[in-house]
Amino acid sequence: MIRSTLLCRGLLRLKLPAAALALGAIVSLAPAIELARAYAEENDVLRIRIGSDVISFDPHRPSTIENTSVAVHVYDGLFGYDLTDMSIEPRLAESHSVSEDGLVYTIKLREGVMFHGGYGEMTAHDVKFSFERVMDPEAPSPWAKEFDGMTIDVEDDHTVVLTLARPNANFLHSLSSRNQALILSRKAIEEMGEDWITNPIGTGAYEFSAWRPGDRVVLAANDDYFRGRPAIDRLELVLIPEETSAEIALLNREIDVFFALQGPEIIERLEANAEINVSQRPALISCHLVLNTTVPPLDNVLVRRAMAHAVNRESLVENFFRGTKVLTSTPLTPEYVEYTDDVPQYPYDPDKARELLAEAGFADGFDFRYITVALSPYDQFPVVVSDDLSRVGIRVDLTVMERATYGAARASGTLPSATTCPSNSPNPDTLLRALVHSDGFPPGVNTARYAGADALLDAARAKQDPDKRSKLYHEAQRQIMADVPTIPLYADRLFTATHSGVEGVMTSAAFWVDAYGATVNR
Amino acid sequence: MQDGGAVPNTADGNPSASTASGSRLSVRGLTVQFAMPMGIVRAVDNVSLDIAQGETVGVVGESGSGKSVTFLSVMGMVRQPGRIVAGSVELDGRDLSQLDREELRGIRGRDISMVFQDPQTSLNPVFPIGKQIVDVFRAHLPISKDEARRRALEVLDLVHIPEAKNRFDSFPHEFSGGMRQRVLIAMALALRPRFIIADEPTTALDVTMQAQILELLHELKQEINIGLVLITHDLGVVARSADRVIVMYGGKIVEQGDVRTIFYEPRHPYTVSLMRSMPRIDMVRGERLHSIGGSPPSLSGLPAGCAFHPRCFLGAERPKCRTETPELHDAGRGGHRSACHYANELELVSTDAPKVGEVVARAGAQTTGEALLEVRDLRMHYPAASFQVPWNRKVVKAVDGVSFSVREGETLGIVGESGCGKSTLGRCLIRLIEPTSGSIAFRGSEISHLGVRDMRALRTDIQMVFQDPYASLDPRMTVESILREPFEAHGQADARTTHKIKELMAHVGLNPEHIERRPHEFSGGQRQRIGIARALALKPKLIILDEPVSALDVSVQAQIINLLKDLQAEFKLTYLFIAHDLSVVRHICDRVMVMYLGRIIEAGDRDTLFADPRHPYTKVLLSAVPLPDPDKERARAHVVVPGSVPSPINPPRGCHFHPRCPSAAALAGSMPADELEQLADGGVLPKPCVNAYPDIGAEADGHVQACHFVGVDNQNTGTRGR
Amino acid sequence: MTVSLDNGPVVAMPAWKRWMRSPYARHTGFLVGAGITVLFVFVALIGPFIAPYDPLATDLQNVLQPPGGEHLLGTDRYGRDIASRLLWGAQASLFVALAVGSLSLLFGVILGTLAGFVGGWTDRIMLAVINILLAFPGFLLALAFVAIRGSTLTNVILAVTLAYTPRVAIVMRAVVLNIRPRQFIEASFAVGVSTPTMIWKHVLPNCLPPVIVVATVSAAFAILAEAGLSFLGLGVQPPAPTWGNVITDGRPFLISDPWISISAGACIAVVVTGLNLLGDGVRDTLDPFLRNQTGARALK
Amino acid sequence: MLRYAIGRLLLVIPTIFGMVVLAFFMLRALPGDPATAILGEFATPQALERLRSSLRLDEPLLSQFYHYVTGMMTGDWGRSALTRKPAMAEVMSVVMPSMALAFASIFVAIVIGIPVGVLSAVKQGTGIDYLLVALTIIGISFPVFWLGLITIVVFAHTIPLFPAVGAGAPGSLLSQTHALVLPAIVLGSGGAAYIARLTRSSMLEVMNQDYILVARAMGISESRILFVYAMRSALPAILSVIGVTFAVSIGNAILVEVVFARPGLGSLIIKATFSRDYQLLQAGLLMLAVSVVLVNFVIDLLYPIIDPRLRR
Repeated sequence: MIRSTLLCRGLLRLKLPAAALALGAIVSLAPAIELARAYAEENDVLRIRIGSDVISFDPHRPSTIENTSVAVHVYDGLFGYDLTDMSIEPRLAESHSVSEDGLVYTIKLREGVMFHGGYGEMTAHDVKFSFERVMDPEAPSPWAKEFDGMTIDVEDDHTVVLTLARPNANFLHSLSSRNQALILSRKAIEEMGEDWITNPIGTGAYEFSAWRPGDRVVLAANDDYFRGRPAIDRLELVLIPEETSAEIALLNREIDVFFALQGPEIIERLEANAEINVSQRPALISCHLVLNTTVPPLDNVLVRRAMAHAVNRESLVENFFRGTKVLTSTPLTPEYVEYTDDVPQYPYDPDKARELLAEAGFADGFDFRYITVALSPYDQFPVVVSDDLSRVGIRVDLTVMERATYGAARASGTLPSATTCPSNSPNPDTLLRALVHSDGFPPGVNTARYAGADALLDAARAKQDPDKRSKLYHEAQRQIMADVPTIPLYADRLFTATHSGVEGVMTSAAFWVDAYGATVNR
Repeated sequence: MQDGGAVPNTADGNPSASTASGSRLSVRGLTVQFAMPMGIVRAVDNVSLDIAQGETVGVVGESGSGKSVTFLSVMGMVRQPGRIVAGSVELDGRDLSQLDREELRGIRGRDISMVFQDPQTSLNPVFPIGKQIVDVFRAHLPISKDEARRRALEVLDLVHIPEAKNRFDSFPHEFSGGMRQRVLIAMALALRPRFIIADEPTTALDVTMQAQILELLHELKQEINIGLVLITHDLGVVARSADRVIVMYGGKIVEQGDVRTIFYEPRHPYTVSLMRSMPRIDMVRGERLHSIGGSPPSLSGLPAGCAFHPRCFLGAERPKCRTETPELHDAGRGGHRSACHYANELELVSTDAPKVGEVVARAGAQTTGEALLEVRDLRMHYPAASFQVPWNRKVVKAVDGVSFSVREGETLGIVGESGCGKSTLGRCLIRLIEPTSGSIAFRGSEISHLGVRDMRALRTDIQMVFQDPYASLDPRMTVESILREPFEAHGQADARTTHKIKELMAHVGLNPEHIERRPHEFSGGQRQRIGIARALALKPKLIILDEPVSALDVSVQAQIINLLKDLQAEFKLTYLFIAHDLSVVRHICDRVMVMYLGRIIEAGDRDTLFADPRHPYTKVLLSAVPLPDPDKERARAHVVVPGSVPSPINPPRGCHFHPRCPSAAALAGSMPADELEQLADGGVLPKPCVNAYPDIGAEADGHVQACHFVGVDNQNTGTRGR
Repeated sequence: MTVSLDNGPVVAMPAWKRWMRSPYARHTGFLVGAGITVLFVFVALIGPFIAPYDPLATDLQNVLQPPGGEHLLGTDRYGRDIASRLLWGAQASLFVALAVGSLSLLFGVILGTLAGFVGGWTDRIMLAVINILLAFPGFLLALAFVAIRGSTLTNVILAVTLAYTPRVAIVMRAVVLNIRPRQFIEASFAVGVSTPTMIWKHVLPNCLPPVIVVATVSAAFAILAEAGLSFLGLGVQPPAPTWGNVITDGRPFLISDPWISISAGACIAVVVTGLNLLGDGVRDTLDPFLRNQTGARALK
Repeated sequence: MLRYAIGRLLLVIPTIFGMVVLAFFMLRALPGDPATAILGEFATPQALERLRSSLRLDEPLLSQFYHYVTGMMTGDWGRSALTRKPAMAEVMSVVMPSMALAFASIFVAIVIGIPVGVLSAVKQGTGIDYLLVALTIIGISFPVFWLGLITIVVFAHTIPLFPAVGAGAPGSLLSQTHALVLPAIVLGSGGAAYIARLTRSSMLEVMNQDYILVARAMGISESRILFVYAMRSALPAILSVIGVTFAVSIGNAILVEVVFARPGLGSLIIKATFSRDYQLLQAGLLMLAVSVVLVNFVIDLLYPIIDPRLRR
C-alpha cells in the first residue's frame, strides 16, 4: 500500500513535465517534413501504389491485379509477354517444338535457373509439379481449363513434354499467363506446407522479403536472376486504396509510381503536372452489364436489345469517364487482334428502346434488379447506366453488394443481372469462354447462362490457321451481339503515373505492373 | 503563537464590556446580494457586528437567515453570483474588503479561519490529513516540510488526536466523524488565528460527538486567546458555549446581547418564540409547544416592514410593523440591542411557555391500552458488501434481537445515535425491509410472514411518515396525485376521493385549494404535512414516524409536533416515534426505548427514564444534550464518553458499550483483579462487561435496562461543571 | 455550503411564464441546439418537397458544377444536384436518428429498469452482458452487425441501436438504482402501491429525463455512425441520397471539387452539434447526480 | 490493494470469455459461404466441400465452438481462411501500428483535453469558457473520417507537412512517428473534446466541494487549490472518461485507418469482413475488445492510487 502510494506520487509528479515535453515533441515534429523527404529519396527503392491489399501469393488461386503484380516479380513462367507489344517470348523455356497435330509441345528448359532462398535449381519436375497443381482434380485452379486435360511428362531435368487432349491454337498464351503458367518450387512447397503461402519462392527478378497486411509488400532484388539483376534493390508495393490520397502521396514522393489510376480528374491533374509522367495503354478488360438470359423478362432478346439501345455508352465514356475509357462493340476490346466492329450495333436511342420494349410486351417497362459490387468504379458507373435505363421506363432497383456477398450471389447463377469485368490474357478464348460460353458456368462468370456461341468458340479454338480462326471469332462476336447476353459498356484503359525520374516501369494490357526494367534517377 | 494575541486592540467602543483586550473584528453595514434568475436577492442586509478576541459569540438563526453568508463575506469568500454591495469588514481597523486577493488569502487561515459543518466532506478525501495541515502552514509561512510537520503534530496533539504521529499519514476516511472535526479544528487552529468562525460545527454529529467537540472548543478557548464565532441553529449549543448571542432573521440582525440577557430577557418576539418553541429535555412544557406560524421567509420574497411581522405574536396587525423596517436599538443592559418596534412590550413576557400557557398534566390512561404491536426477537442482518467470498461473510447486524410491544393509543419513542438500527427497525415493522428473523404480531396476528398481497392490505392499518420532506414526495406529482395514491393502491378511489383529499389537507393544515400544486411549491413544513396526510389517508391504527421533524427548522418543528399530537388525539392513533433528538422524544412520547448497536439497552416510561436513567449509555446521552438555558447548562455535570459508535459489522464483544463505558472503567478501579479482564489496548474492565451481553432485565415499573452493574453511580469521568 | 434562497412557497404561474423562467429558456446552448434540431426536423420533413431536382437523376452534361448558379451547391460526378441530395439525405438521417434514439430508449429503458429494479442475479447477469457489449467499441459492434445482416437502412438502424442500447441501459440502471432507495419510492411502497404501478408512476417518470439525454446523444451518434458505415461501404448503399453517401461520393474530388464532401460533412456536423447541444442543455438543467451519470457513460 | 487488483482481474476473465462467446456466435451468423468467398466463383463443389471440412464449417455449431475455445486456450487461434497464415500471427503483425495509433490519440486527447477542461472550468461563465465549451461540442460532432479527409487535403496536400497515408517506413521510427501525427490528432480530437468536457464538469463539481471551501478558508493559494486539491480529486472521473475514450477511439480507429490507409486492426477487420474470413475477423475483434478490457483494467488499478478510499 505504501509502495503504491509512493509510486503514485512519483507518477503524478512526473505527469506535468512529461506532458509538456511530449507536446513540444509533437510541435517540433512538424518541420520534420524535410527529414521525411530524406527517407523517401533513397535511390535503391521504388515504391509502387497498389489499390487493394494483396490477398495471396499463390498465383494459381483466384487473383487480383495486386496479387499478379507481386507474382510477376517473384515468379516466372516458361513463356511470357513482351509488354511493349504483348508478343510471346521464352523465359524459363529455352526453346520449344510443336508436333504436327498441334497436340504435343516439347519444351527445353533454361539451365542453371535457381529458386530463391536456396531451394535449388528449377527443373522439369517443378514444371510438372506446378502444372499438376493447377489441374488438381480435388482443388482445381480457376484456370485449370486452360490446360484442359493436358498430360505432363518429364523427359529429363531440363526437358518437359506437354500433351494436349485436343488441339489448342492459343496454347502458348496459356503458357505465358501470369496465373496458371507460373512455376513454383516443389521443394519449397513440400517443405513449408501451409506456411509456403506467405513465404513465396520463385525464380523471378525479386525475392519476397516482407508483407505487412494493410500496408505493403516488400521485395528484394534477386542477385541471381537469370535475365540479370534488376537495377533497383528494393521494391515496395504500397497499399493506398483511395486515389486522392495516392495522388497526394505521389506528389509528396511517398510513392514513385501510381499504378492503376482511375479517376478522370486525377488523371487530368497529374497530366498537367510537369514532374509527373502519366502513361496509358489500352487494356484487355471490358466491362459488362450481364443479363441473365434465363430470367424473365430478360429471356426475351427484344428486351435485351432494348436495354442495349437505352444505355448511352458514348456519354458514359465521354462525360462520366472523361475519355479515359474507350467504347467497344463486342465483349472483346479493340486491342484484340480478333476484335471486329462488324457486329450488330446498339446506338443510344431511347425511342427505339421503348419501341422494342413495347414490341416485347413491356410498354410500361418492368422491374429490373441491377446488381453490382461495392468496388470502385463498379459501384459508380451503374448509377449512370441505371438512370439511363429508368428513362425508358425500366424500374431499376440498383443493388450494390459488398464483395463477398456479391461473389456468393453471383455464383448462385440466379441473379437477374451482374456487373462483370473479366481481366484477361491476350488469349481471346479465355475471355469469351469465361463470359459467354457454357463452360463459363457453373462455376464461373457466365451468369448470362448463354450458350448461343459455344459451337463457334469451340471451332475457333481448334483452328490452327490464324486467319480462319479470326474469322470464326468475328462470327462468334456477331452471334453474341445479336443475342446481347451482356451489354459491353466500355473497354478499359490502364493509366500509370510516375515521377519524372522513374523510367522503365511497364504495365501489361492485362493489368499488372512490372518494374523489372525500372530505374530511378532522382 | 507567532502572531495573534500580541496585536494591540485598536478598536474602541466595545459594545460588550465583558471581554478583555485583543484584536477586534468589526463588520459595518454589510450587505450581500445574489444575482439569481428570479432577480436580485439580498441575503445579508446592513449587518453590523463586532467580535473581540477572547469571546465566544453565538450566531443563531433558521435556514435562510443569512448567518452563514455574513461570515463567508467576512472571510472574503462569497462567490458568484453573490457580491458584497455595501459595508466593510475591518480587522483591527484594516478594511478587508479593500484588500486584493492575495492579501486576503494571507489573512485567511492566519488571522481568521473557519470550521465548517460537515466533517465528512470538509477534508480532501484524497490526501492524508497530515499533509492537509502541513499545507496550511506552508501556505503562510516560509518553513520547511519537516518544520511544518512538527508543528502539525503539535496542533493534532492540541485537539487530542490520539497517536497523532501514527495517524499523520492516514486518510480522512480512516477517521470517524468526530475525529475529522477535530482535524478540521486543528487546521483552523494551526496558525493560531485570532478568530475562528465555526459554522454549525456540531450539527452533523451525534450528540455524544457534539459533546466531545463542544468540550474541545471550550478547552481550546481557555488555552488560546481566540475570538470564536459559533454559528448554529441550536439554542442549547449557544447556551452552553457562547458569551454573547446574535440572532438573525431574514438577512438582518434582530437581536444581540449577552447570553444570559438573550435567554432570560429577550426583547425580540422572534427570539422569544424561538425559545418557547424548543422542546426541552429537562422539563415537559405541556401538551402543546408554542409555535411560530408560517415558515422562515424566502429571501427572494421578504415581507415589507419588519420581516418577522407575519409570524409575530405582537405585530401581525400593527401597521408600523408592516410598513416600517425596524432598526437595531438599545434594549437594555450591556449592549443588548433589539430590532423590534415594540421591544419594550416584551419586558413582561417570559420564554418559559408553562408560565404563559397552562401546564397540562398528561393523561396516563393512554399508556395502558392493549398491545397493538408485539415484536419478539426481531433481527435484521444484511451482508456488508454485495460481493463476498463465502468463507468470510461479513454481516451488518442492524437490528439484533429486539423485543417490545406498542400499546394502543400510546406514543413509543425509539432513540439512539446514528447507526443504532432505529430506522431499520421502523422499516422492518412495516416490512419495507424484510426482517431476517423474529416475529411481529399486529393485534395478535403474525405479520412477519404475510405475502405481498396481504401485507399491502395491512398497510391500511400501519403507516409511516418519513424523515426528509424533500425526498419523500415524488417531485413530479401533484399533491392530489400523491394523496390519491393510497386510495388507488387499495382500490378505494372513487368519485368522493378528491373531496376526501381536500378534507385531509385541511386536517393537516394545508390549504385545500393548493391541491394541484407540486411539492417544490411548498415549504419544508408544508411538505411534511403532505407526508402526514398521505400516512393518514387510509385511517391507520399505527403510524411509524421516522425522524419526522429532524429536517425542519425549530419554529416549524414545533408546528409539526403539535399537529402530530392533535391528530393522535383526534384519530386515536398509536405512534412509534423514531428520533435522535431526546428533547423532542421527551416532549412527545409516553414511553421511550434507547437503542445502541442494534439492541435495546434501556426502556421505560418517559418521565421515569428521563428522570432516572439507569444504563450508563442513557446517562451519557442525556447529559450530552445541551439545555437551552445558560445557567442550568453551565451548572450541570457533563459525562463525555470517548470514541464514537463502533461499526455494526463487528460490534464489540460482550456489552457493546463496554469500550466507551465510563461506569465500567470506573468500576474496574474498585474491583478485585480476578474479576477484571485485560484488554488488548492495555486497559482493564470488569469481566462481565467484556464477555457477556447483559440480558435486558425486567422491573415492576416497566423500566428495563441491559447493564451488568446497574445502579452503580459513576459520573466522575470526564465531568466538568461551571 | 449553499445559500438556501428559496424556502417559501412559490406562487403558481401560467405555463409559458414558467417556461420563460425555467432554466431552459436561459441556456444558450439548449436554445441553439433546440433551434438546430427543430430546423433539421422541419427540413427533413419538407426536404423532398422543396428539393429542386430529383436526387437520383444523373445529368452527365453537367457534372461537377461548382456551387452557385443553377445548382445551389453544385453537382457531383453524376451531375446530380447536391442540394437536392442533401435535402433528401436529411430525411434518411432524421429517420436513422429518430429510430435509433427511440429504439435504444425503448430497449435501454426496459433492460435498465429490469436490471436496476429487480436486482440480484438478474442485475448481475444483465450487467455482465451489458459490460461485455460495452467493451466492444460501439462502432465496431454496428459494423459487425451490418456485415452480418447486410447493408440496408433497417439494418443500419438496428446495428446502431444494438450498439447504443447498452449505453442507455446502463445509464437507466444507474438512475433507477439512484431513484430506487429514495424516500418517495419507499413512501409509496408504505402506502401499499404495487411494484408495477411504482415503476410506471414513479420510477419511469423520474428516470426518463437523463435517459432521454442519452438517447439524444445516441441519436446524434447514429447520424455519425451511419455516415461512417456508408464511408466504409457498409451503410445504406448508393445511389441512395444519404449524407454519408454524399461525403463518400465526393471523396475522389476533395482536391478539385471539395464542396461536395464539405457541404455534406457540414450538414452532419451542424445537426450532430445541435443534438449534442440539446442533450447538454437538458443535462445541465437536471440535478447534479444525473448529470454525472449521463456524462461519463453515455459518451461512448 | 492486491486484493482489489485480484478482484478486478477476476472480473476481467469472465468479460473476456463473454466476448469470445459473443464474437463466435455473432460471426457464425454471417451470410455468404466463407468457402465460396475464399475459393471464388470458379471453385468446384469438391473443392468447396474440402475447404469447408478443413475449416470445420460442416460440423455442428457447438462442436465448432468447442474446437475454437480449446484452440484458443492452447494459443491456436486458427488460420486466416484467406492467407492460411495463423490468425494470431496476422493480427500480431498489425497490432503495433494499431496500438500506436490508439495510444497516440489518447495521448493527444489527454494533452489537449485536460488543459482545455481546466481552463474552461477556471474561466467558468466567461467568453473563453463559452468558446471552449462550444468547441468541445463541435469537436465531438464531426464525422471522424471526414475530419481525416479534410486534414489530409490540408496538411498533406495544400501544406505538405505530413505524409498522406500509411504508417511510415518499416524500421524507421522517425518516419513512423511522422506518419502518426495526423491520424493521432484526427482520432484524438473527439477524445480531447470528451475529456475537456468531463474535466470541466468534474473540476466545477470538485470546486464546489466543502473541502475546497475549507482550503480557501485556510488561505491555501488558488493555484494550489486548482492544480493540487481539485485536480487530484477530479482525476478519477477524468480517468474513467479516458477509459471510455479509449474504447471510442478503438472503434473510430477503423475509419481513421481506412482514411489514412494505415495498416492496423481496423483495416484488418474490414478486410476480413469483406472476405468472410471468420478466424481473422474473430481474432481481430477479440484483440480490439481485449485491449479495451485491459486498458480499463489498468485504469481500474489506477483508481485506488488516486483515491485512497478505494484501497482496502
